[in-house]
Amino acid sequence: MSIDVKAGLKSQTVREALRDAMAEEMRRDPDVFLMGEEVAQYQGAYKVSQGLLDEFGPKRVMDTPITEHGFAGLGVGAAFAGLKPIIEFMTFNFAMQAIDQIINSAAKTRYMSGGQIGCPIVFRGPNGAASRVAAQHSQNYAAWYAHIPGLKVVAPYSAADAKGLLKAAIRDPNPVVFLENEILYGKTFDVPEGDDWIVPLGKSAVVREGSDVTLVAYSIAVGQCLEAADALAADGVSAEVIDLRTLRPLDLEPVIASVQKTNRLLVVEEGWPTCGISAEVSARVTEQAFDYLDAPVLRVANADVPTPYAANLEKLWLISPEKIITAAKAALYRD
Amino acid sequence: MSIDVKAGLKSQTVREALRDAMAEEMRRDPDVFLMGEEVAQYQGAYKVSQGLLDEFGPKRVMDTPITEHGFAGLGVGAAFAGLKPIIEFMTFNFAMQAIDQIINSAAKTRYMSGGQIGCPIVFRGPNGAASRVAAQHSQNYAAWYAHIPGLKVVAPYSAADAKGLLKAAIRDPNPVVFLENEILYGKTFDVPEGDDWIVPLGKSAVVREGSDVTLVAYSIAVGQCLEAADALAADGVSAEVIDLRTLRPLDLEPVIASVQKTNRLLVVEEGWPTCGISAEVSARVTEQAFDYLDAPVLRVANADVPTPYAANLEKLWLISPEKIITAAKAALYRD
Amino acid sequence: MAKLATKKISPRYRPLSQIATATYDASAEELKTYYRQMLLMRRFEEKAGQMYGMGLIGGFCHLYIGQEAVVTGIQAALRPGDKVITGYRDHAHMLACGIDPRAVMAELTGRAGGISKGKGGSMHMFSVEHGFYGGHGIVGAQVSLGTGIAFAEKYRETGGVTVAYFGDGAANQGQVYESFNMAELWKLPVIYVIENNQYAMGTSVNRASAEGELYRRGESFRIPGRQVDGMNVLAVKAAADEAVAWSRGGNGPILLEMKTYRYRGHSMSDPAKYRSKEEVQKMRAEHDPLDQAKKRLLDAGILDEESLKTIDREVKEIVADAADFATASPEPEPSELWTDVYA
Amino acid sequence: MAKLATKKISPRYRPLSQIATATYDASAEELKTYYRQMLLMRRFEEKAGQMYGMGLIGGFCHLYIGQEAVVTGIQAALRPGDKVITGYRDHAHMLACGIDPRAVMAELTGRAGGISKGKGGSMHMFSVEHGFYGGHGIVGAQVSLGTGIAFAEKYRETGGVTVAYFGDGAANQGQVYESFNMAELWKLPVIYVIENNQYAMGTSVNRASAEGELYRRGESFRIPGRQVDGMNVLAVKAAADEAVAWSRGGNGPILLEMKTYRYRGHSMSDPAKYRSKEEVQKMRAEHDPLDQAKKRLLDAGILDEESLKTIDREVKEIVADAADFATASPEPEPSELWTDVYA
Ligand SMILES: Cc1ncc(C[n+]2csc(CCOP(=O)(O)OP(=O)(O)O)c2C)c(N)n1
Ligand SMILES: Cc1ncc(C[n+]2csc(CCOP(=O)(O)OP(=O)(O)O)c2C)c(N)n1
Ligand SMILES: [Mg+2]
Ligand SMILES: [Mg+2]
Repeated sequence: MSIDVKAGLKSQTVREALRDAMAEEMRRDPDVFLMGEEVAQYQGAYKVSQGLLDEFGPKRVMDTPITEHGFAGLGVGAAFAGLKPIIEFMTFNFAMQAIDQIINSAAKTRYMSGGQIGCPIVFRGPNGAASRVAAQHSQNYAAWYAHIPGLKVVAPYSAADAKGLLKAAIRDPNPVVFLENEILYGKTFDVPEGDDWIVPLGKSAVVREGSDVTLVAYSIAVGQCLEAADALAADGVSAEVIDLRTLRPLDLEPVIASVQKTNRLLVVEEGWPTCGISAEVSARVTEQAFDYLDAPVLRVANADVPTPYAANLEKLWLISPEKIITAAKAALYRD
Repeated sequence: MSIDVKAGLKSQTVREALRDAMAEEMRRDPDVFLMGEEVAQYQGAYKVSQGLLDEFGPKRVMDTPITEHGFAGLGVGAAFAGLKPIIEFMTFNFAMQAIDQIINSAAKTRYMSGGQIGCPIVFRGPNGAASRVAAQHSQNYAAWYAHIPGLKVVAPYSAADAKGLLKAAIRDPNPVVFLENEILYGKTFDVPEGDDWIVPLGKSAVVREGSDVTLVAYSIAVGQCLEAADALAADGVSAEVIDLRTLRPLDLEPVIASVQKTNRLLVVEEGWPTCGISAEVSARVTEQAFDYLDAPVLRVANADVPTPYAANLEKLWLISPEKIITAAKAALYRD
Repeated sequence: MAKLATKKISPRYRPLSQIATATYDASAEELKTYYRQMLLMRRFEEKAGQMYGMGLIGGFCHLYIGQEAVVTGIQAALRPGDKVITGYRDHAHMLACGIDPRAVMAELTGRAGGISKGKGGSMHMFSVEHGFYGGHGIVGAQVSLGTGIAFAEKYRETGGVTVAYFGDGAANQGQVYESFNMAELWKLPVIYVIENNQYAMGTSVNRASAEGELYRRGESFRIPGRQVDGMNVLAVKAAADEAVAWSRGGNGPILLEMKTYRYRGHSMSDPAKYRSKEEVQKMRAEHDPLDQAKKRLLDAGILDEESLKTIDREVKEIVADAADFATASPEPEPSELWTDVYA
Repeated sequence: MAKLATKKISPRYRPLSQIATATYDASAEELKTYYRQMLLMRRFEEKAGQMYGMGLIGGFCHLYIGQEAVVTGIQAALRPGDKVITGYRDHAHMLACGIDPRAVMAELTGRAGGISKGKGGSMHMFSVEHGFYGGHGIVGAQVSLGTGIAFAEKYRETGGVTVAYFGDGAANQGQVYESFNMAELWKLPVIYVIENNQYAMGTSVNRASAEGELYRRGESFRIPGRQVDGMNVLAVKAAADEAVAWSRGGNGPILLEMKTYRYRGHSMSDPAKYRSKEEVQKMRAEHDPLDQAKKRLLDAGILDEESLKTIDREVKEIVADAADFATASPEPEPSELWTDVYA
């Protein structure tokens, strides 16, 4: 993988990596603070802010009432005034309450003010499906936010990326929507040691090289593509896997380069297909690399229905390595 | 055009057509009522509800406080209980305040209740850019809503479609997001007379036949495609124009059929490109008609920046017949 | 700077917010029914907790243990046709509405026999037949929705009232105040019941609320409020009777703050470290709604220990049967993935 | 049904909401400044109206005529470094903050010389230099944003206060109450000024508000409120002084309801048929803020008719110059379409 190891590596969960990213940036810059429901005394509903209240105190790690619209707006106002808020949504489903402030205030004000007012804020929290939490708690908002100029949108897979990208997001002078994944929180990866590990926003990465078909994904779907790639390899198919990492701005250079090599592309997302990230990647690659495609770009996404609760239906609803393998073979015109 | 003239035709603005649709459905069904800001005494901020208070009284035509979240939620609750609300948003920009109720309550509850609770509601109002109203009042939400299973999404161009589709939407047992366009309100079209003119949801329509290139659009962009088609014709290019009309479910049959004939497709929308309707159409057509495409599907959309206020910048930001013509020629590999 | 003279506001109608002290004078039969109801809720929830522990229930599961008097007392004041809506902590509300415990438990296990066919789960259950409109996972959403149901009742002139339950945490959400304003402006027959169990997840009410006396949260919109001992089913019933009479009488909304307590964590995954064991123990020992009702039944000689045991056994059987059903019921057909998206 | 006994709430601290009756005892110099300020706003807005009629201004344009005393009196109570935020009816607020009328007018015409380089227009203007944070088109959004600016002031211990202006219509938005709660809970130095001009577009305050006495809208969150004669700049100044002292003193938020009136339609495209000509005429005749100030200046012998004319001429010149600038300034460079999206 593409970790550029200057320091040593340590094994960390995504949860710890995110916490360290915040802690390091809060140490570095007194204007950075964390605000959200249960982020302080409870240490985060998903324990992502473990230890931060202890270290930084209640002024910089603040529990809010359950008022997403209000505290998101408050955060944006504080960012207009020069602070650097990290606003945690317990999950991004609840950010719908606050989305007007994210779009109309955070994303658009720099433009509307002719560059006078910046909004250095990070909105973060889990996005997409957790396990068995049904329709109102499982939505993937990646496509919605990626639709909006003025926002940057990040959705990491590995712990190293989670840490490096969150640090970059906190330092970024623009509003960043940082989409985490609850199921990944407990997953362990190698992470470079030290507090200078930054992953620049706006760069996708080849996470596995291959020559027969390109699999493009972000967030949890990357892991499923890697699993699928293993299985495909056993079947004689060499799949290249690309992690988009940042969804706005979208860096398709490695994708185009890959397609020029493999001539076949599959885009995978744990979310609904219609007007999704996968649609955008498909449309852009078709526009930019039409002559290199030996097959239509295919998409693997969740079933286009609300998330069911029942275990068997949820499984049918979600993407899976099996579905990716099937689609990859279709792209290769192999049954 | 495809109006199936049973009765005579009358000339009507889109504004009048929408008003008539509501009036006719309210006459027909006492459970239908209209609620929103300024819809009653003021006759609608854009005068779409002209005369309705007089005819139906304050019980069925209700002015609300400026509380989109609350009255949208109230409308959804009333629909759960069996009424058929029409909720007007003064513009869809303000529906962001209410979007949680539209998505999490209106769109998902039928599924979550195993079919027990329906939500026969229409959310309507102008969407997209009006003239010179800048970034917070000009957003096109078509792609966001079309992303969501459980919703139907409609965006008519002509007055006949506006009327027939709104009547169908009001009768539909599902939540319908009905996206109008402020600039089209004053535009005049032929509309069939009588109160039985219904246009079924989920059917796109060929509005101009042609053989060299297919232009697909919805809402105000349809008019611009028709203008562009005229100019292209003068230049010897025969363009077929298709109006999607309903964005969810998306009826791509006529588009595929057209592409099989023209082998070139341009998708046009007055909105941001990323993860837009145009991305979805491009991805699907590529999936389904790859072998018929002689050129990549191209998109014409607004510039990917917030809406500027200045007259010259706004013009540069928006789509135009000129931009469509240029792209159509690119699709044809002409100059 | 000139000294600012002020004058008191001119006298005019202001709703009275009060602490309710009355208790309902229940008949022997009524008291027995309340007790039995509350016991059913308690045992049902205990069983649900066990089944969650066994992996038969997934996702979130929010138990109501400790709060049983609230929903029991309120429901006793309603009449058929009245409507109820609440949040995700909804199992007991459904039992109070008379919904089959089997269908509720089978929804928790995500089976075809569940009331939402297994598609909604713990947080998303409905029974139009029983006037129960959910079961909603978004904190505060049910307040606007419930206001809309009340709107429909008024529109149709049914004479029905709607009860919208929500928590102390939910009481801070903006849409609650938007709803308050419309409900009072249009005199909608809605009863807002704040189940103030003193915590929203790990946040105690005073850490989240500038005005912790939540019955006053309607004052800025002229909605009268009452603070009620929500651990005493007879106090709840008395306040509910008043509220129902008020709302059904065309006076518009009214707000009941139920002071109550949940014994368990917020959901099954919450170890509830934000409060002391002693705090919980004290509540259980001194205010438990079942203990209070039981004592009253015994003291009044309505039931003896023997008949209490009979009730206990009957209730346990109902719950065991529901659990059996919920375990045996098959998963939904795979084709169900695609149904109920549109009518 | 058992009769419900009630007891009155236990006595404890409750914020006092009052009708403010004091007026500020202004010096001759101050009074002259206020008058001149208000006149500048009036003439500026009249000119903007004309230029809209000529097609030089596009989109929405909301004039402030009639409400000048509010922003003038409030601003007089602030000190450098304090912050201001408001909605789309923002031209006068900018002039009050001392922002160059040229830059404001050129923004209205969408020119490169506009304060937002022509990219924001009437509703979206800002000047960090002058502590003016917009200019926001979404009704109510500025209330949360302003609360956040106050949060930053407290975080940085600047001693500054933030004024968040909003309308009677905006006062119903849910995020306002979410903000109230946090502001009081965290004692943020924010002054909420409701400019109650009695209409939200075509809806009179009583058709939209269950509690039409808007200064009471903070009571449910323990925020004190004052109702003020917003047509009298000295009444406004007196109330503003009190509010600033309260907030700067660490007591948290306070709410000022300014009873005021707009003479023009909601925006340039509103014929304002929802009220009678007489209503408007009566307001202008009996309560006009400029007339009141002028009368006071004359009565006190601070100015005579002649010096008033001089002021009038000077103000007209400033406005004419701004209009000239706004007409002559070029449109933004086409390349500006793509700038200022990201830093
Ligand atoms: C809009 C929204 N924000 C946050 C959540 C996550 N959440 C679920 S329950 C809850 C606490 C609610 O507390 P309260 O209203 O007091 O009800 P209780 O759980 O005590 O019954 C939170 C924060 C949510 N479901 N919806
Ligand atoms: C969220 C939102 N809803 C609706 C609108 C449309 N709108 C603009 S101004 C206005 C009326 C506001 O009235 P008020 O708050 O009294 O302020 P005033 O115009 O009187 O200054 C409305 C409904 C909007 N801009 N934003
Ligand atoms: Mg609670
Ligand atoms: Mg107003």
